Amino acid sequence: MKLEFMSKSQNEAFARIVVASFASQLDPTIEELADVKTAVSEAVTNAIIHGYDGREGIVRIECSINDHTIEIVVEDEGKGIEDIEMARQPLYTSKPELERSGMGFTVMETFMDELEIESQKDSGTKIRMVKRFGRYED
Amino acid sequence: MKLEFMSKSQNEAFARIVVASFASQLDPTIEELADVKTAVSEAVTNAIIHGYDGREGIVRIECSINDHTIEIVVEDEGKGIEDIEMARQPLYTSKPELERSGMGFTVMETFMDELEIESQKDSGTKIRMVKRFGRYED
Amino acid sequence: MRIHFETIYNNLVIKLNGELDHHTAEEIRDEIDKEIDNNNVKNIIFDLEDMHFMDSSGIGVVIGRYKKVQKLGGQAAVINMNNRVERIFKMSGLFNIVKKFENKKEALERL
Amino acid sequence: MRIHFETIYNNLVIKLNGELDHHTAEEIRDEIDKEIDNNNVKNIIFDLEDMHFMDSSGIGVVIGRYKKVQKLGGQAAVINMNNRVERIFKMSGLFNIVKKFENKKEALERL
Ligand SMILES: Nc1ncnc2c1ncn2[C@@H]1O[C@H](COP(=O)(O)OP(=O)(O)O)[C@@H](O)[C@H]1O
Ligand SMILES: Nc1ncnc2c1ncn2[C@@H]1O[C@H](COP(=O)(O)OP(=O)(O)O)[C@@H](O)[C@H]1O
Repeated sequence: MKLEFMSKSQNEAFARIVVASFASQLDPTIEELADVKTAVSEAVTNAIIHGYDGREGIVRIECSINDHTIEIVVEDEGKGIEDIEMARQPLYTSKPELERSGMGFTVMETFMDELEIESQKDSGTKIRMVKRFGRYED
Repeated sequence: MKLEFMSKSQNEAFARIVVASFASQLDPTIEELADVKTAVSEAVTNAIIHGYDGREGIVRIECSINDHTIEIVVEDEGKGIEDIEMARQPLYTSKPELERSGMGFTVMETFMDELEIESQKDSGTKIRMVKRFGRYED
Repeated sequence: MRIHFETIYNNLVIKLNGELDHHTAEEIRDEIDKEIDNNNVKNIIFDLEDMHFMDSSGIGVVIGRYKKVQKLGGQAAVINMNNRVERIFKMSGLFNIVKKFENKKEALERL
Repeated sequence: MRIHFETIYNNLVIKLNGELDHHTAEEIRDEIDKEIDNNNVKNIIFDLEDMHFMDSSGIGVVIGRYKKVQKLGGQAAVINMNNRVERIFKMSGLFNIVKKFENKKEALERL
């Protein structure tokens, strides 16, 4: 599944709904679904406020399902992250004036099983997350 | 908003949810939202069973909002419609053996304000529908 | 989509719960046919109270089942139908072959 | 997202209803600050019983309000919090500045 939408903050809730209804074919628990929604919300919010800095741009989401695993890629063509190591630190934020907590990446890491960040200054950011739905694990 | 997904019948419900949650920013009535969901369901079902004939393919949906109007385009790259005039006739279906009723286009026409069909044999079909949400009309 | 069956004499009440589209139609068609075959059913009554969505795929399901019971000398009816589904039934001429009743009691009395 | 305010002496109970993300955070921030300013509030209590979703934007909202009442010599608390939100609070160290109580009664007694 691929989804594209404008970088408006109303679309944060929309993105959560779309990914959650796509993921629901894997019959996740309510908790697992909430984990995915939270992580998507973080990545999409970052694209909107950091990537595009409030300007208009396009956010892309790609989801695929394999066995009991969902892979979610959230991409923007915004300003990119200069220091990914630093960005991943809990509590680090470049926008404290917007009351950002700097916990976005930490939340994604906690609620998903894998998190990869690819980013290039001035050309955009790509977040790849994977979650395995556990009730099928043996 | 743009959405792409595989031509699997489970995705009919997914497509309805996505379009409905996108449309909900226009604050439609429950009836209006159900109209849109029904029309989308028809167009997506047609792409899956007629366009791709059960084979795997990609269905694309594009939605845009303008004032109190939603425009929805549903596209496939399937086998196309040879005689659009005939296809639009109520009760006409090329697949009676699948218990199709031939009412899909009639439903779309009834529940939406505009319906346009573009199609080319062997290259695909594009359905464009428009709905104005009425409670704002003066 | 879930289905609940209830047989009352030779009437089969088919209560549909959920969304009836092309995907779920494929799931329930055979299930209904089996139930008709196994229970010596004459008439069928679709109870639509908990059907939250239906598109034109539902028309095909109803017509298909109607044809089946008609061959056995039976009739088809719908109960608890909302306005939206009624509109879809009307535009496809379904009321020429399927009777509409308010509720189960009325359907059982009049079929 | 809807907010319901209740002032009990100099305690402001802020009941959040809906989903708290970056979008809704922007909507409610000023509303809460105005309520604090206009009501001679000392302590604030976030009632999260009907908050169905929160991401890290919610942390910013809580810290921002905490800083505001702290300057006025007040405290911040949360009540009716579910496990998921508790996890987010924990990982960001929020419990160092915000007290957690089971319910409103307990919060009012102990603040
Ligand atoms: N999509 C993005 N584009 C550019 N910068 C980003 C993006 N996502 C995150 N960042 C940078 O990484 C930092 C940390 O992100 P995060 O942990 O989500 O915290 P927060 O969003 O609260 O600042 C951000 O402050 C920002 O500088
Ligand atoms: N996306 C499509 N690709 C190819 N053919 C189509 C498509 N959509 C509709 N058609 C043709 O138009 C006919 C009428 O469509 P419709 O009114 O929706 O009825 P039904 O789906 O019940 O057959 C179909 O039977 C099919 O032959």
